[in-house]
Amino acid sequence: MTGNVWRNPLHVWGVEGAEKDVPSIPYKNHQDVWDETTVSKAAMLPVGRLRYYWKWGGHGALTWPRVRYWPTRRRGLSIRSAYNPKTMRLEKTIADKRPIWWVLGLIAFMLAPLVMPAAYQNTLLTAGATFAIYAAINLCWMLIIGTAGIYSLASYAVVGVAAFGTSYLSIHLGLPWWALPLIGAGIGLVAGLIIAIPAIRLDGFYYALLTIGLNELCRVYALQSKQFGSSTGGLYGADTYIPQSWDQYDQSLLAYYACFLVMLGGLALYRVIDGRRLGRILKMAPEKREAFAEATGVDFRRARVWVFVISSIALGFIGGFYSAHFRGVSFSIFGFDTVLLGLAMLVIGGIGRAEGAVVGTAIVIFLDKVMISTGPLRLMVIGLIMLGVVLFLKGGLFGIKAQFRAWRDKKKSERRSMRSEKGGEMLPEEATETRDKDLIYWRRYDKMQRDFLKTLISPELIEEHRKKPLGQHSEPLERVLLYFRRAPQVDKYAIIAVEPFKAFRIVALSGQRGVAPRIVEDKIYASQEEAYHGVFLRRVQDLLES
Amino acid sequence: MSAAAVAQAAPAPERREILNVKGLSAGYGPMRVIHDLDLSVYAGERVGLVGLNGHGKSTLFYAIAGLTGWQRGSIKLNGSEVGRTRSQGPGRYTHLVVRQGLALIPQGDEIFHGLTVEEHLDSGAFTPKAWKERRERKEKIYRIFPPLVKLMKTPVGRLSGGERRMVSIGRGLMAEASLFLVDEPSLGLAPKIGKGVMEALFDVELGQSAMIIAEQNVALLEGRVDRIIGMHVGKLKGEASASLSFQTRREN
Amino acid sequence: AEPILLGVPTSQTAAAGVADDLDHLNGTTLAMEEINAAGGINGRPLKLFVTDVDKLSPESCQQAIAACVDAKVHAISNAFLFVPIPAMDASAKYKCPYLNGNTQRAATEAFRKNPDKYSHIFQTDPSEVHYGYTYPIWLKAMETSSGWKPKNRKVHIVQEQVAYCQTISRAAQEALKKSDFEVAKITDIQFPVQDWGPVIQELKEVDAGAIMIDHWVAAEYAAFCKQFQADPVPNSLVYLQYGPSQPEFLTLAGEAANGFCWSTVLGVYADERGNAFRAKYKKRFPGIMGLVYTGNGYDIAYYLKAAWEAVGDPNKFKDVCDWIRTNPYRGVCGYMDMNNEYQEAGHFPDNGFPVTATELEKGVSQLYVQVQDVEHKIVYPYEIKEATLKPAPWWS
Amino acid sequence: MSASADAARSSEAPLFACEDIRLDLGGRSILHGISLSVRPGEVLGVIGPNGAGKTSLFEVLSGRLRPKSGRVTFRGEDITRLPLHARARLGVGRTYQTPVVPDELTVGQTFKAARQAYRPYLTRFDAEYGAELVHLHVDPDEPTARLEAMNRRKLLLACLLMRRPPILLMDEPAAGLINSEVDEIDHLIRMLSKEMNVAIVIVEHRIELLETIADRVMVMDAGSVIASGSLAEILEDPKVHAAYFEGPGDGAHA
Amino acid sequence: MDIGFILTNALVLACIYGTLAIGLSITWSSVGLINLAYGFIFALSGYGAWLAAQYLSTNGIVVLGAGVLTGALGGMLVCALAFIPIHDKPNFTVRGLIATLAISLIGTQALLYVFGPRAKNLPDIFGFWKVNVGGIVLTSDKIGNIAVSILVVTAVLLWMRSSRRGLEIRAMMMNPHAASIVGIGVRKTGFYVMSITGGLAGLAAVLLSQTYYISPFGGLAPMIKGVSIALCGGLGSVRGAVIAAVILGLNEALTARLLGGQYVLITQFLFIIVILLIRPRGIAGILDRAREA
Ligand SMILES: Nc1ncnc2c1ncn2[C@@H]1O[C@H](COP(=O)(O)OP(=O)(O)OP(=O)(O)O)[C@@H](O)[C@H]1O
Ligand SMILES: Nc1ncnc2c1ncn2[C@@H]1O[C@H](COP(=O)(O)OP(=O)(O)OP(=O)(O)O)[C@@H](O)[C@H]1O
Ligand SMILES: [Mg+2]
Ligand SMILES: [Mg+2]
Repeated sequence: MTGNVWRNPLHVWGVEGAEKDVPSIPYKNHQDVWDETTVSKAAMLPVGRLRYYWKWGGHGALTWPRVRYWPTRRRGLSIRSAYNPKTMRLEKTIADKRPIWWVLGLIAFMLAPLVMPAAYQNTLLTAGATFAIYAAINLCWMLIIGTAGIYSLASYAVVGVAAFGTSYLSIHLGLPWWALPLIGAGIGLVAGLIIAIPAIRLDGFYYALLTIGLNELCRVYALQSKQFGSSTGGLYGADTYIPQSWDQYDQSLLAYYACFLVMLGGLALYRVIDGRRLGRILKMAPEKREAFAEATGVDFRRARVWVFVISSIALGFIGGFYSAHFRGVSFSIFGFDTVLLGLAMLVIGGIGRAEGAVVGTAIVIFLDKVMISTGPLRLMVIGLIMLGVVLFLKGGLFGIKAQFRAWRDKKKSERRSMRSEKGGEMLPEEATETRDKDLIYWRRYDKMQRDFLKTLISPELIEEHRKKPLGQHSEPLERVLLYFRRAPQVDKYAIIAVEPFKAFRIVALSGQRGVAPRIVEDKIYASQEEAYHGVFLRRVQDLLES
Repeated sequence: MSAAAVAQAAPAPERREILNVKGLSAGYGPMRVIHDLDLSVYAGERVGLVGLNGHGKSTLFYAIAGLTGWQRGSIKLNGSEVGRTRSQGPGRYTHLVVRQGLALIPQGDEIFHGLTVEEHLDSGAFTPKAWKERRERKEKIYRIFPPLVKLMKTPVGRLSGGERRMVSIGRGLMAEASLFLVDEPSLGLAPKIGKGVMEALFDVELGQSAMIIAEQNVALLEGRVDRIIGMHVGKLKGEASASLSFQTRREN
Repeated sequence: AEPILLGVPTSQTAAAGVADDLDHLNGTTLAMEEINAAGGINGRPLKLFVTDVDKLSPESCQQAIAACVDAKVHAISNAFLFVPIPAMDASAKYKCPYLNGNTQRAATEAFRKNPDKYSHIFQTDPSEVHYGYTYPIWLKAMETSSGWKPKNRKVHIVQEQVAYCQTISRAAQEALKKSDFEVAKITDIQFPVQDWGPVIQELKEVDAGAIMIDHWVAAEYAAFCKQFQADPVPNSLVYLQYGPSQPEFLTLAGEAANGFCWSTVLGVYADERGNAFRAKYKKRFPGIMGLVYTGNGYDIAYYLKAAWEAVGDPNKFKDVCDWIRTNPYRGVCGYMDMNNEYQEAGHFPDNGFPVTATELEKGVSQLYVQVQDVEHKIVYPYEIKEATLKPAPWWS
Repeated sequence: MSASADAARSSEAPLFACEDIRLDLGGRSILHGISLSVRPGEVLGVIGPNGAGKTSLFEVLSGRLRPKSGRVTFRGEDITRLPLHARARLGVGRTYQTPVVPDELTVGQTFKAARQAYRPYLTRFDAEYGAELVHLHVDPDEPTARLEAMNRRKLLLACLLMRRPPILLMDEPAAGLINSEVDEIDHLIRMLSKEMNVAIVIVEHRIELLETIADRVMVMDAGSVIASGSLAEILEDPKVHAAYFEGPGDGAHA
Repeated sequence: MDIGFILTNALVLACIYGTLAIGLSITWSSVGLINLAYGFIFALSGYGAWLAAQYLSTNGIVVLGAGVLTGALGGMLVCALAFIPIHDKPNFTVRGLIATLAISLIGTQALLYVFGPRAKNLPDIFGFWKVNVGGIVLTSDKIGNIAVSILVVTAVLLWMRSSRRGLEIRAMMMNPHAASIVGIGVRKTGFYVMSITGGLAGLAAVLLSQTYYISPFGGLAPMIKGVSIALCGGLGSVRGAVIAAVILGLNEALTARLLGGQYVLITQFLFIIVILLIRPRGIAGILDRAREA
């Protein structure tokens, strides 16, 4: 404790009440306080995340070629350039690398027949074709479940209806194969309208049940109708695009690539709907939480009908293609397990993303169709994957990355915040994230200053201020007041005269132009001095609490 | 000396410690909201907890009930430890804490929207004793909140914001608890009802239990509670600063 | 020596046909073990390639065949598929002999229309239409020589909705028109039948002398038997079609099954050969034995063995198929002669519709069975009968 | 009765009005003949005890509930049968008591979706204008689910304001906000009504907010209007006092 | 006479359906799970009862008890796998749906593997006798079914309405957070709810063993029926489920009588669709959306 003596400069002029030496209230040396508070208790740990991925340097004035794909207004890759806040260098980053993976994956799928082992050629080609058809179906379905957020389970029913319809027409009217998808699309349009209308009224599981009901209706009807239920457990004999004269391998290859094209179509449709206006307004108005969208003027019912109609046309197209591919269709497409297995594909991959639909389908079809000789084991594996995905993953397989990052960040920050004391200094992660690095040091300095000033506050000091709010004070009080004066505008206290010279109140400034100050307490002070002291007390209180 | 000891011991059971919090820190994810907080509440006490928005009043209540993201430190309710150090996922042990005698009247809309008002009140009576006397208890609640009588058979999900608030407070008061935590009872209520609610809370006979009322508005508590504790950025205000800001009467 | 591969698509996981396929696989396994124990085929052992299949799903049927093709099997032996055409298509280029017990006219019809494409497909049993075609003949036989006194000449058909039952019902109606029985009423039902009460009520109202329950699920037949016994139509001859052949029927229905009749177009005879097979099978696979696809699997394997031994090289698919087409084979389920325009086994007894055989030893006989004292007894054709028709409990 | 007096007082035609709104919900009669009207640039406060039917009235005014009888008019046209989104397109903006956001989008996507909600599609600059009006400064890549209460409210306001609606219906905009944020709302409402001539109907329990901004206040109790006029007049009305301010205990003690 | 027949028939069906749906409805109303493993539990408890009949005793009570017990165990298994780990995670309903689907996929295959594909039957628990009521013959199992179902459903309804546990069960799904605040242990309640509904499935399996014999896939049809009825009655409302069961039973009896058995499924699903279109929340649908107030 230093017992300084404050020499009052006013004494020289003989100001009334200004003693020569004011014995100061004893206080600790600031250097000691400084040393005490800067002795770090918490371990210093490296903060922030290392950049794992490659960054190109900035491109300066050169414009990065940004091709747009006609007819969309999309670019190949969205490339951002930004300053790395750590190195302060300009860097280019690919914001979204998915297009690269997509292209690689599709090329791999396209080239796969070249490298298929001969011993599995047939199986793999057949399974590949089945996969591509189902992936296309699931993509269209994902538009409804993922983008519009409506649990419709009637997608396979639309495919089935279109397939039955086109097979029937092809068998009885001899329609050529290329007409089947087109007619299927027409049937799909009608089916889509039928399932879209209840979607306006129903939601959630009730709509799901309704669609399951429609599904069962189709199944039961087809099963017992003499036209559709005839003989072979389905309707067979439609025209096919596969020339009968070709040999087995060529046929399989053609089927493989034809189905691949259908899947590409599905992907294109998904991108066009999901990434554009319709998808955005649908995502803005998910089921049961439409309030926001409604208030901004979105007609979400219309949007839902649209997405149903569009995806049903596509599903109908695929249904027509399906009958041209398998030469017909059986009732199993309306089956309860078909639908549920389809749903499982979507969930495994991750609802709401195209890659989820495709990869989920790939996994299930691979297990179910390629590993067919393993018997019951494969279904158990499918079950275990499904179970694992839903138990541990939030957004399917493709949510793993985000989920892992979220989990890691959460744990990290929990640990950090359990450890560190937030006394005004920036927390490490806050420090890495903030843009204005000056602030870190300002806040650190400020905290140290406050730590010091807190040691100065004592009843004597308050008493001193109460006696004489204005004028010359002892050193510790002066230090405290200086600090208060430098406080920022926001929430700074001020005094307003309710009635000049008679009644004063304390207000807090808003720190913003045009925004009125706010009254902080009901108390009315009779004199300006009292009010000054009131403000002082408030500030001291805030200081002690910080 | 022994007589003195007896005299000392005699009032001691009356000043039984209901809640004893030591070194409690709690927060949500990266945010630490409560910092090393100590607090004791004794039987028969009605404590006011004041503090500005977002300074951790609700979080303190949630931490006592085990509903925060993570927490650390010791919480003794009726002498038994209910605090858990690890972050277990919110709410996993709340019912156990509640069964030890905690009634939490939360700030938000924590209601069962499909149950009727009456069933809702029933659901608050979680001990067998309270369940048996639920009829009388309900009568009492209806006396506190007359508007609820008409709504007895209405699902709570259809009520207006303020009505829900009443139901939720009523539910808390149905319990036979030793510690009532009431979070901002007058929030969202019209002044008339809000006042009524406060009256009701002050009228509850505490007996061997205690009550903490969190409130932003000191004026509403002034003079009606045994103690007022200030809360500022996750810490209870020290005695010094508390006495600076409130001229609190200590009546013991 | 390098083994000869026999592909056996077997339903192991799906909801339909697992029991039948297990029978088929067991029969095939038994034959394989016997063949290999006896030194194989031309010194080459026989090996099974088993793959799962879901009989109801076209994708799965194709996939199973594709797996067989990839395994380079020398022949495919299959119990039955509900959607045979995609499977037939999938094997149409590979063209290994494909022997099955589909019992489906629609499939053999496809062969008839396109004999080149499906030349390798053999249906080793008669088609389901014969259930219907032969039904009046059986009724007549029961009336004339087994002591059944019809109280009237009415026939009441109860039909399920699947294609199989529908085809049978249509065939029966067609045949009944030519007989001196008449169809009094057709009642439609649909799987799952929660309660047979209304059906029995209707049966009683019509009160026909002969009742045909055209369904396919053994368990539901058992439920029917129980309810019918509780509240029967007096003096009617009740015929249950194929379902009761499944082994669980007797365990499920127990006593209640007594007196009901049923039939199968494919079944292990109770003659010397059949009995020997039954004994061997029961030794190898203890428990209740199925009497239909066990024998079929066994027969197909031996049939193929004969063909391979005759041709020499199992890789010459065309030769093997031609041999099979021209050389009939007598197995435990009868005499399989598939050299006809449907390439299916001929049906005995002769009912005037294609494809039938006039002699027992020239075709696969339909076996009419009555449950007597909780046991299946063949009561018709008389050539291979085990017992005579006994009065059912509800006959007075 | 008092509504007609209001109407007489205002010479210009009301921008937005409702007449004799009656509403039944779940077998209970919730609103009994409510009428109100606002002129451009006017701020009408609505207060009333809990369950008085303020939110229900808003639901009717904004079109989420269909009244049993009564008319809602906007610029003289009957819009009673229009759903909320159609009214929004006409220019009736509304906010909710709970701060709702589309929780699967980012802020930027939300703006984009709102811009393209209906024709004419707005430009990026309109969105910026809306955000600037309400002082919403957040990263466009921020998921809306992570916004705090104030910014959630601002997001909806920004999405509404970029279409420059002539009228705003605000349901307890200050519920759950801290004082400085309330000040911001206060400021915003003043600016909208006084500078941009937006009519505002606002439900609020905080009298101090209404005190500063409301031109007129309407008091509701049990589904009907019990008083209307300037706040000062209202506060003196004994009926209002009985319904809104006096605790049940006070009556008993007195 | 005909009317009487239709009515008794409808009653029988309503009892069957009611027994099937009630477990599903309670599961939904309390733990918020559409239990697609219900069919698996149904089959599993059938096998449990069958094993008891094989190795313990063919006494009706023992068999019934074994079935109910296995069902309860099955329910607890499903709870442990599909409820406990995810009930407080986002997207619980869909994830729970898929998890139960997976359990049913694995479980059914396991049953198929262990017990083989052939259907099994249980001894007659109510003996074998019949009564003739005005020309309508009712067998012992039907009468037993009706009696037990009505008894159980009434007991469950009363219990749900008047006991604290019943209240807990109803409260839990509506707001698990608030439930824990009023002292309802979500996990514990989950366990006993699932074991009770599993037990109900077991009861149904044993009672209906004369209609749905015990087979690995034998639970699928009852489950579809049960789910449709539970949803049609309004998820979470036991009373709604009972009403839906009665309506659908009546519909089935009438259709079978007037139109023909092949139209039963068609009219049934048309009926459900129409009901849902008229009352989007099912017959007695509770309000499952809080208003924005
Ligand atoms: N579930 C949560 N997740 C993350 N942060 C939260 C959560 N709940 C509260 N917080 C944060 O914790 C801090 C303290 O909030 P708390 O609700 O405890 O304050 P309070 O004193 O009760 O304020 P109020 O007067 O608004 O009720 C706030 O900054 C708030 O944003
Ligand atoms: N769907 C409904 N069914 C039955 N009653 C309802 C329904 N919706 C609202 N109510 C009733 O209408 C009355 C008015 O509710 P409203 O939400 O409009 O009140 P409020 O004035 O907004 O109250 P607060 O200030 O508490 O939000 C309440 O008594 C409420 O119970
Ligand atoms: Mg709070
Ligand atoms: Mg409201």
